[in-house]
Amino acid sequence: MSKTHKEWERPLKELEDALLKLKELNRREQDPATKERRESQISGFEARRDRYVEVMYANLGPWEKVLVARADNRPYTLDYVQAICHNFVELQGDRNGFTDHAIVGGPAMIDGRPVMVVGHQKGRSIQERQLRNFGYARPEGYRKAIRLFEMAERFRLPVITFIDTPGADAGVEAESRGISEAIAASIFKMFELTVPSISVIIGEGGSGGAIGIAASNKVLMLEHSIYSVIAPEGCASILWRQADRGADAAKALKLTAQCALDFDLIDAIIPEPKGGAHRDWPTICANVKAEILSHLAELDTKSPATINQDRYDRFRRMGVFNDGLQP
Amino acid sequence: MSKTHKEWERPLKELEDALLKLKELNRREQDPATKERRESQISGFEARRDRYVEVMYANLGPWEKVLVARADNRPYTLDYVQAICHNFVELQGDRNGFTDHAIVGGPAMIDGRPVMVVGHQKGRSIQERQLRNFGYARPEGYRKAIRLFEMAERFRLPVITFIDTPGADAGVEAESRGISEAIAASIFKMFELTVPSISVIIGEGGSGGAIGIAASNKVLMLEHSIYSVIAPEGCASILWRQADRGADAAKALKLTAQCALDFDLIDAIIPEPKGGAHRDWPTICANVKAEILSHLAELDTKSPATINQDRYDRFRRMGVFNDGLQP
Amino acid sequence: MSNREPNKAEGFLQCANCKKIIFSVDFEQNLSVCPYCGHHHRLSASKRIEITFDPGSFRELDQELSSLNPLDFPEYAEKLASAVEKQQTNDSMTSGLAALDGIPVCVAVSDFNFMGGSMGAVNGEKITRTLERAADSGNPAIIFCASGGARMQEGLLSLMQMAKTTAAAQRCSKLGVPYFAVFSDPTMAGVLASYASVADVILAEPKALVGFAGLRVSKQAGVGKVPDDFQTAEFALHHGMIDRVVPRKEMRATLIQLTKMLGGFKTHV
Amino acid sequence: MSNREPNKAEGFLQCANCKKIIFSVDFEQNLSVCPYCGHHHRLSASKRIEITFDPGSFRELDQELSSLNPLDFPEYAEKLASAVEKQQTNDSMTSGLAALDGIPVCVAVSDFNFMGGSMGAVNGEKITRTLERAADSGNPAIIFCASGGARMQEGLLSLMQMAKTTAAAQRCSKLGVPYFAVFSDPTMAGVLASYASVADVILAEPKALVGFAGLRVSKQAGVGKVPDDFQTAEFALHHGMIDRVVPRKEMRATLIQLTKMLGGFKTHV
Ligand SMILES: [Zn+2]
Ligand SMILES: [Zn+2]
Repeated sequence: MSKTHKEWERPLKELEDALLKLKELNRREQDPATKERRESQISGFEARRDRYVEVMYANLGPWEKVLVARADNRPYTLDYVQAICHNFVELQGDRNGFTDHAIVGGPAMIDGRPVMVVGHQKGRSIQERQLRNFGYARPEGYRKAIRLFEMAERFRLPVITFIDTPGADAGVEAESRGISEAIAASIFKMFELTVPSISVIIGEGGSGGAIGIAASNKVLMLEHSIYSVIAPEGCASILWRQADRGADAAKALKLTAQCALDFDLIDAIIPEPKGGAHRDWPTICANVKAEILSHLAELDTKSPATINQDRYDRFRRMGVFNDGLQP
Repeated sequence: MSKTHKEWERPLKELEDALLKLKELNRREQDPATKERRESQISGFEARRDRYVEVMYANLGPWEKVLVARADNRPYTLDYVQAICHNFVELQGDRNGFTDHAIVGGPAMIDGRPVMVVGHQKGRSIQERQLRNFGYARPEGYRKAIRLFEMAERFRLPVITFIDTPGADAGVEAESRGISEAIAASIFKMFELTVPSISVIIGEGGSGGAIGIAASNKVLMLEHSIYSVIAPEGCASILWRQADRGADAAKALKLTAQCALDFDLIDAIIPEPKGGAHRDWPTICANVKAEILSHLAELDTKSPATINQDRYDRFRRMGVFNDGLQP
Repeated sequence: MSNREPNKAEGFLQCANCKKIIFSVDFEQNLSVCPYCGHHHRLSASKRIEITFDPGSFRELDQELSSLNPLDFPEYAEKLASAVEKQQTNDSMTSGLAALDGIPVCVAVSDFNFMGGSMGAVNGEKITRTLERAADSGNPAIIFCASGGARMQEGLLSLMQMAKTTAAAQRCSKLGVPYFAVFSDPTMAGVLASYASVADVILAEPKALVGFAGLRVSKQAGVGKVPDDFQTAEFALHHGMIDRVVPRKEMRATLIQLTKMLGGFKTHV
Repeated sequence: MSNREPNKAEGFLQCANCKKIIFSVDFEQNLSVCPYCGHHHRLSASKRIEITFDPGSFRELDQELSSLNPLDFPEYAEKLASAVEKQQTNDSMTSGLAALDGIPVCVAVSDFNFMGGSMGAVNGEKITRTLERAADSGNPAIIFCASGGARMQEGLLSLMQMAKTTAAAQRCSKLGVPYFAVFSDPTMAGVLASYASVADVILAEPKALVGFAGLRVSKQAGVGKVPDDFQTAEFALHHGMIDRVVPRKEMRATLIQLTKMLGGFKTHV
């Protein structure tokens, strides 16, 4: 069982590295015959690579989805914002003494109209990972989100949130500043909104840290993103006292987009390009933008009161249980 | 120039101490003649004490008002709450990670009706002074106040605030958690209210820390309380680089209740018993209660929208300047 | 810290904290609080209802709701069946109507003994119905929390209960209907991070465990020193997260005071 | 830190921070920012208006307002007269209407050179009128702050300006009319603790002094170590109190972006 996306994609990476070398070799090749022969060799390799990608991604198991969802070359929130919005002005601060970079946000224009964007933000370089607290948002991140939601309501901007977090920060400092209260208050605030809200799970939808900014009118999931009540490793460690049985837990937790859709917990799955979002940023960004705009258009037709009531009703329905009415 | 209330009242204290001794002596006295003679001596002393008090408090200068306003045997917020309310349930916390004991608050009943009480709280013992941060409220105190104001609005409770602070905490920690923002946000919140609000300056109304919870429909001042844009010592230190010229600054700043009334900045002066509030808690508490109830009754007749507009208009008028209209 | 259950034997029991022997009768009369050290032992939902609300006023609702195993989660059906059998109830949450010094209130009380009070769909539904009954009737909601968090065996459906219950709390707030939460031991994770923390007034029992993640996780995640009272009600109070720590024997009186003062002005119709 | 005024001499001047010599022409073209160290020197209100708003769009209002000496405060009349004469204006605050990339805005700009930008009744009145004009017209308010705080020579009347101006800001907020504040050097005390801190979006110039009390007072009051960047715009940003630190040459563009995105939906009539 692979532990990381990199590990899981290693055979593919080796193939791609070989391809790259071959291409480089051929670029310098002087002899036309050799060049031509190698060209067809390259084409063969490419076809193999494409088939490989296709097969690998055709039927991703839940654990492989976990790995892909966490891939660090997948587009992050600010990558989407940059690609699908313009005029983004990042606003900062919780106005309470603290600042957090694991949640970012501010007004931006999409398709010529202003929206309020809020999202979890992971980092790629070591420095940025630290700055972003590895995507674990702190209380001040949710309090900043609340401030931006209020601003969106005041100025009638639709809210778009991007979800991508392994979970909220559970450390001693986060606890002492009330991480639970911050998440709860953020969910609470989202239900106050009378402007439309749309959430897109772009990578990891990790438990309370995710739902903290995902209580929206429409919730969309990327094809290979995950959304779970608990990290599979944590679940495995509680259930079987074996954190390395994450794959089994991932299966049990039903954390894929398809399962979420089957249980009617999300509104749509946004298809990813072949080989995953990380293999083709322009395509996934275009897909995400199109989905957002289409749902926005639908929500635009509704009154503020309906927007608020619909959001309530959406979550009100959730939960499968025996209501004791039918025997 | 006396620096403290204790120093200023020392002659009086000596007189009272002598009286006490004399009374104690007479209590044990066996000889009826001596007893009677001493009794009349005591009466004479008492009359002298009463005249002394009367003279001392008849025409308090601004500096003496400062001293009296700061007297540590004056009733503090919780003393008033205890005396004029029942059922007070103190609520705590800013829901943001911090707690402050220099501002207290919670729902209470006055004259059979629920109100929301918020006030600065000083301490008397060394431990309580430290707990209360010597009356210098921290950002979390104002944020707790905001939470209680919101609760008052939600449940339609009139707000009563008691003002008694040398000023807000200006330390490095308070600054880092945004003491300025907290004060501003608290003022802002008070102007949102559509429930009636009444503020009573009971002792020191010290600059921003005071106005932070004093933006009410009605503002009342105790006869010997003070309300000032800056502490007189601070003013003297800036103006003349002599912090010990507080008395001169107190005069220049016009920080007495009478001056505030003359400038139409407060609505009424609550008379103090002879010799100041600290000499007769039951009387001053009764006076305060009566004033609050009378203003509440007046405000009860107004609609929520009028309450809000009246409060705006009240402060909107404040400020003396040449508007350039009359030459 | 963790074990709040006293060791029981015939006629007497042992305090889980100070280990002193207490006569069962004294223990009962003292509301399961140790007379020696003041340790608040956990209460069953029925006991909690009995000592809090007006005698005989409680009317249970929603008891017909029972959990399913929608994810076909390993071992869940068995655990559930065993809890149902042992506790003779369908869920950790008991909900219904009661009166508090004559005032009608909508109540929900969690029992930690039933699967750690975890919040699955039934639990979330009962909380939501309780808050909706409050919003609809204008009568205050009172919820006693005791939970380790979301019920992972119901996966994302459990996580969504955080949103559902918080939405219902927002309805109460919007309508000016008071909602009081009492944190009993323990109030954790998905419950603390949803409906529990958005109550108008939050009370807690002394020393109740109150926190987001298990202590081990918190230590791993943080670099700071762990304070002695970390994740207790007292820690939460000191950090501005709750209004008061209220001893069990004063809880009813405090709730009555609050209900009378904050519940008097119904803005809805 | 404190001296933001460059030393001037004919044709050139000296940066107040790095002490390098700068040609006046370069200095002007660089918006009074040192080309060597990036130090943002203070600007006069007229200069600020010139570099921020559309050319020729500013129309001053309220200039007829002038201060009185209601408390008969020692030396106030003289100080005031001297400031008026020296600065050729009635008050530190200049208010009026302007346009930002064609969008009408209500503006107020403070000039620290006039009695330290202190807020007396005239100052507070101009802020209030600016915010009221925004509330009434639905056009965004933009306020450039530069002040040591309340004007103590007007006593309690000055303190009340904190409430008056904040009330006006609340009106804008209630009506959904955006209000942007820019903290320039310095934004302190009674100004920071009132209308300045309740803006929808708060921008600040690099290294601007931003704080509640003078450094000496803060040190006396606190026990903690004073950080190197204490009471700078960067400190305020790090502590969640402002949205962005924006270099002067990007300020106009940032304000235009914000105005276009947040000012588009007027809820009032
Ligand atoms: Zn014990
Ligand atoms: Zn320089």
